[in-house]
Amino acid sequence: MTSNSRPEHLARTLRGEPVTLLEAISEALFEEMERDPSVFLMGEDIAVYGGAFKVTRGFLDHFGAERVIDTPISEAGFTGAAAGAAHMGLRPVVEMQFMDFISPAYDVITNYLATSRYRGSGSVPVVVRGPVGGGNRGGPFHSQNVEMAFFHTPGLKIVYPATAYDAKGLMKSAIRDDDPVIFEEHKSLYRAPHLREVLPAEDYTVPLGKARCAREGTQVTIVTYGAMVHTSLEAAAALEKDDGVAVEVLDLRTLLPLDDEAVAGSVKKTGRLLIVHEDTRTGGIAGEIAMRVNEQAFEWLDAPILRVTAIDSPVPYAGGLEDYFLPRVSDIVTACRYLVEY
Amino acid sequence: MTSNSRPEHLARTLRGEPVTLLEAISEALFEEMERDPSVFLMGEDIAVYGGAFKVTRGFLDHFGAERVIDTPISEAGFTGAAAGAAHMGLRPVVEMQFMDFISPAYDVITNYLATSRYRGSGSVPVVVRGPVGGGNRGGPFHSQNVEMAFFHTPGLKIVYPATAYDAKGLMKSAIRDDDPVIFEEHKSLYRAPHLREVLPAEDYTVPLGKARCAREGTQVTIVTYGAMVHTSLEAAAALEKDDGVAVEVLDLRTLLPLDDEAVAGSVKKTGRLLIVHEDTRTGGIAGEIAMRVNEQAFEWLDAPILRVTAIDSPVPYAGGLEDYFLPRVSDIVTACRYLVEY
Amino acid sequence: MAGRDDAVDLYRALALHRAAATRLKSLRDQGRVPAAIRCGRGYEAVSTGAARALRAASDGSGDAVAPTPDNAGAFFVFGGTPLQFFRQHLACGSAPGRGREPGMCPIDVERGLVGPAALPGTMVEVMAGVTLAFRLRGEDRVGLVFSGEDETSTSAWHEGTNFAAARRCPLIVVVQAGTETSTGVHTRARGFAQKAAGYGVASASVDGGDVLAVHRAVEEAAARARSGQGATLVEARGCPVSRRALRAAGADRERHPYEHPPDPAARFRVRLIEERIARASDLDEVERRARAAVRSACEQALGESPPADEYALGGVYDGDPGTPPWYRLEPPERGLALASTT
Amino acid sequence: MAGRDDAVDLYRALALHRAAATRLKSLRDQGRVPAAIRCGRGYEAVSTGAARALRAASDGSGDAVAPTPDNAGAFFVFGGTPLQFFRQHLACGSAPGRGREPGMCPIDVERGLVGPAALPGTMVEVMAGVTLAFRLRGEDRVGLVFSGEDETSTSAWHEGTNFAAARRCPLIVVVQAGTETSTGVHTRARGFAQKAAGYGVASASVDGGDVLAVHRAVEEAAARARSGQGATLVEARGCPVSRRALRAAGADRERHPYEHPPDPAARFRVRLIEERIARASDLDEVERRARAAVRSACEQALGESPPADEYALGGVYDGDPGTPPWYRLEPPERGLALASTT
Ligand SMILES: Cc1ncc(C[n+]2csc(CCOP(=O)(O)OP(=O)(O)O)c2C)c(N)n1
Ligand SMILES: Cc1ncc(C[n+]2csc(CCOP(=O)(O)OP(=O)(O)O)c2C)c(N)n1
Ligand SMILES: [Mg+2]
Ligand SMILES: [Mg+2]
Repeated sequence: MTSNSRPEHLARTLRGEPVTLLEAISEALFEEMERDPSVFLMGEDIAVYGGAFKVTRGFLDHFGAERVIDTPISEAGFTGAAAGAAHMGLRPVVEMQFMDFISPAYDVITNYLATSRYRGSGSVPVVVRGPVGGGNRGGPFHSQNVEMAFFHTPGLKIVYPATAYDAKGLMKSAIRDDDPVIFEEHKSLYRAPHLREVLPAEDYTVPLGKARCAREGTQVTIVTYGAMVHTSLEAAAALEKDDGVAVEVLDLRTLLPLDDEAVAGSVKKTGRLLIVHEDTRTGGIAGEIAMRVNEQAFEWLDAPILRVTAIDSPVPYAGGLEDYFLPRVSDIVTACRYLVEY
Repeated sequence: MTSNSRPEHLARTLRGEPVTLLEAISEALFEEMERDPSVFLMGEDIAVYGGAFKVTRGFLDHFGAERVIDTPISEAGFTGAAAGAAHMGLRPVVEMQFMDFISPAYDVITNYLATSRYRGSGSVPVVVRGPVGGGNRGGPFHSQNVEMAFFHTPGLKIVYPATAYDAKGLMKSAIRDDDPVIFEEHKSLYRAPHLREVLPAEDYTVPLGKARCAREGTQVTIVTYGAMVHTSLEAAAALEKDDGVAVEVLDLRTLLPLDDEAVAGSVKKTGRLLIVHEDTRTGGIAGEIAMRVNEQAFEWLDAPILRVTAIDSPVPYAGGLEDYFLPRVSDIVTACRYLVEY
Repeated sequence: MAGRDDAVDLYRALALHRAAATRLKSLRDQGRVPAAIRCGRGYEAVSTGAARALRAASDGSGDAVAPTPDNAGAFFVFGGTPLQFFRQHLACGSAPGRGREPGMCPIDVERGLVGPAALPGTMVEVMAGVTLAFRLRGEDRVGLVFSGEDETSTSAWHEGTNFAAARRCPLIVVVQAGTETSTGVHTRARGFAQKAAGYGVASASVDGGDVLAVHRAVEEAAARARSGQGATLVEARGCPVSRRALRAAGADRERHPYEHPPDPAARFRVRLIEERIARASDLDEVERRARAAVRSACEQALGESPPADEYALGGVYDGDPGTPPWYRLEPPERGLALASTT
Repeated sequence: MAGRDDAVDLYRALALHRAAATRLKSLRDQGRVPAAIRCGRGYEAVSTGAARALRAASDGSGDAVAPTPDNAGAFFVFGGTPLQFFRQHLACGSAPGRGREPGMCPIDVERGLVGPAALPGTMVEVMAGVTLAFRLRGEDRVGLVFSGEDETSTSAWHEGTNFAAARRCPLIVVVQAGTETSTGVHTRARGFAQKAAGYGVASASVDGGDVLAVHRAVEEAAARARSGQGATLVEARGCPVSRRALRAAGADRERHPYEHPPDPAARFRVRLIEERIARASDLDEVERRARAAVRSACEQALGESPPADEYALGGVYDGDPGTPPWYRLEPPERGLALASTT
């Protein structure tokens, strides 16, 4: 019951046209479903409606209702079901309508999916994906970053792309990976016009666990990911222009496992490290990175490791409050200046 | 319908007898319930059965079924209900039979309890308490430490006592506190004979957010909490005896908010910091501590900050595996030696 | 529902809900409400009919209700004002929640208004606890929580309802069910009242567009609750169905009431006139006043300022003043350690 | 259940369950099983009756069953051996789960054995997914999950059951309900079959001590599932009640079957003899063989070694070999940075 021709809006790359990050993800899902009949999708309103953000628009018609499944509001139920389907050899990709809604599935993800292999029950190749992040006036329950809810759970992988190219390549790797993967997609990047790019027409993947150098520099290393890659690049450009400071920006791409080598390597070059994350401060990923750099590159540090992050509170709703809550270009500039002058 | 005389087994302190950490907690709960009629208890099998670990033995007879409530297996349901009761002016203390079972309540704790005050809905003075920790052959679902599931959530407090004195005083503070508190009780410490101590007969509290110096020293600081306080003290004694090294051991007592002053103060004195936690490694609390020490006391560091932790895996079941998984005295000794010789 | 005055009072409540909801819809369509919110058109009868069957008070002695953003009528019946309503939706600095959160209302314990929702189902848990508190204190009060139909699929709804049932809490759960998609997509139950037996609670199923039917069912449920017979599940059929749900069910979107929501206020008006309880001109006057009250409240709110940016800070904990991050304060002295971690 | 041979075969399965459960109980009472586990006495009929109504296979083409540790009979019917059973319980290095986890069995996809449980309710979600996979691939297979009665209070049970119902998964949920405490403490439902209507699934309520009644109900449910009519809820009444549940219900613990669990095997034996289907001496021989098989398996397992300590490491991720922490390896060179973070 599935049509053979690829829907027009999912063939941009084939036509050599640039795609947004959202379109890159849609293409990745579509191509993986074509490539591997064991891949299927579940989520709220993803089938007939095409998803709250339209990531799966056109999928139902193409792949049919058996592979594009609308679920009840039961994040735990369908994530647990994904694990069961994975046991039977399928590769489910589960959408959280907003990643904030992953919290009812916290139990099944951390206790069941993450531990299955270790406990002897085999791999559970499930991808849990969805939109994250602030700046969209979504308030406390539609704006969260969820990486730190899962970063402490051995057995999970966490991916958080910043570009269309990476989003497509990482999504393909995540689907093909034999471990459960949490895949975060920043809402503000979904349709950002400046992130449109022409992607390779052929099948490609981006390996999990490898950071990307987004800008080379020699004086300060910024380690970051997601939307903050772009905020950091803006700050780096300003620092170059205004202060002549050469900032290196490392885009982690995968948060778990962390690319220790890339981080330590850059710190050994620059001697100064700023970690930037949009997520709130206490218990954010900056801590683990700081700890590892202590373990691996302490001697190379010429200044304390610092961080620029969101404020320790729920994500507020009103525009001014949310803007105040989030990290800014000027925060990064100030912190880098402090480090360079240290 | 409640009897007036205090049950014999809850009057040890009144009789000047030493109590275990478990008995200290029972006494704290009992005294707070006597002191404040708005305090009440909910949990699985806590009433008639007195709780899986017998923390609330005798409470039902004394306080009646309205204040000692047996619940269905509905951790989310009764934790959410606790929030509702708290809105109405009560002070619920909720028991997780094993703290591992808090995971189904992750959503309501992080999204509702933790955010209520900030969102304008007022304080939610709920205590969620229960047994944590390994070494008891409980396997992956009866041995977890849960601090890092909540450490990243602004609005929560996390308490984790290591002694009977602290357990009682901290529990009283937690109950009287106007914010939601996660209270972790290590199973191995519950009845440990060497932790029995005679407590003050009068009402006392231990303030939240203040660390305790468990052993003074000048050459290395160990920051730790819970059962690892005792493992660290053993290591410190061995180091003193065998190497003549003076190790300072700081017992955090409260993990959130962290006592920055105490940690930075000790590091400024010793110049060397080892963090020891029983919880697994990646994303453990060591990271945040390392980050803060970088921010506040980088210049005082004479060696990298290091950590001794459990291995990054679920908690294995077989005795040998679990022993291998957990941090050991010898691990701490090795790490301290490395730091001292650095 | 006693006499003529009561009926006209009830109409007044319906008209106020209608006017507020209609106004909110235009604000939303104009993009003047930050979040894409529900506006509550079509929920007039269920909201006001249910709320008026309870006892509202303003001194903390009345019943309690947890409205969703669709239940403006219940908010007004319980003493919320149109000004508060628009301030909250528009995230004014003067709003009860001072812009930190979208929706209609934070908690007002004195008035018995419990809101707003976090994730679906949460308020069922919370209201189970609110009504547990009523029981524990022997108060003659009941609580009511409004729920969506698919909300019944959530873990929180289940645990909250079961907890309330098991503890015989005086709780009324109103499930606002649509016509076409109620069953078949997210549940196979033939109707939502069918769920009651599984929890061992009483049930009723009424036309959610008929204010008197809703009123009667809730009145009976409240009487049952007050007499110690516990919780009741009330299914209100024929509530609006969201566009997404419609599409998921494959229903004809264009012709469905959601696009032109049925107007239960108009329906009641016809009845009042037909049964000669009121004259058209009197009801015109009621409507005119409702619209005028709404217009002036809305205009006032639109003229008010947003919260000061720094209000993003603080208030996460009891007594927490909030400290701006160091990089937003005076530049720190060169080469000196930072004083704080924020 | 066709003829004489079938009946004796069924008795063989009951006897094996009985023998294994009895042996496990003595091991537990002797403190030789690390975890305080369930042993399954009293669950003979529900376990074997249900499992034998399904199609077991060993090549991945049969039905699937998720037993709890009480359902040894189902484990054996689906091809698990007494040796695997004791190895797993005793945490032998040779156990299927190699000592990493307590319980009865990890997953065996070929045999359709899906286990073990994580937290209560989880396996309902997982089996919803297992049977979803059957549906998606158009396979003529069904799945069965055993559940406790209070397990029905959990979020996972609800979301899993509702998901299976909504998606018409070929799933049978067997609720093992006690006699005295089934209802009233944790639910007000008059019986667990009452819950079916709320999910829109078929139901049956049978005597859980009557192996033929259980067999018949599950056979019918399986036929329904295979013919596309979706899930069924089977209540098996009269299963053992735990001591804790008994006490919570205020029941007389001493006189209750849990202490002297009813022996459904003995009951079936009487029936076989009375109905002249088998002679006592034949059944004696069946029992003798079951005990002998259990004894020799148990003795073999008791003689085997625990897993090597290092098996605590690795296997958390695909291809993860596991690295010991640095402080357990050769002492790192003085003054040098550590090579890795573990
Ligand atoms: C945990 C969670 N999952 C999903 C959502 C998104 N969501 C909010 S309302 C809603 C639909 C609710 O349907 P129903 O309960 O029928 O209420 P209705 O909107 O029809 O009134 C969804 C999917 C959410 N907010 N939280
Ligand atoms: C989330 C969670 N809560 C509580 C427990 C502890 N627990 C395990 S089984 C059980 C009782 C289960 O009762 P029931 O479902 O009736 O099964 P039975 O033991 O009676 O067979 C409890 C409270 C747990 N393992 N996980
Ligand atoms: Mg709906
Ligand atoms: Mg039971």
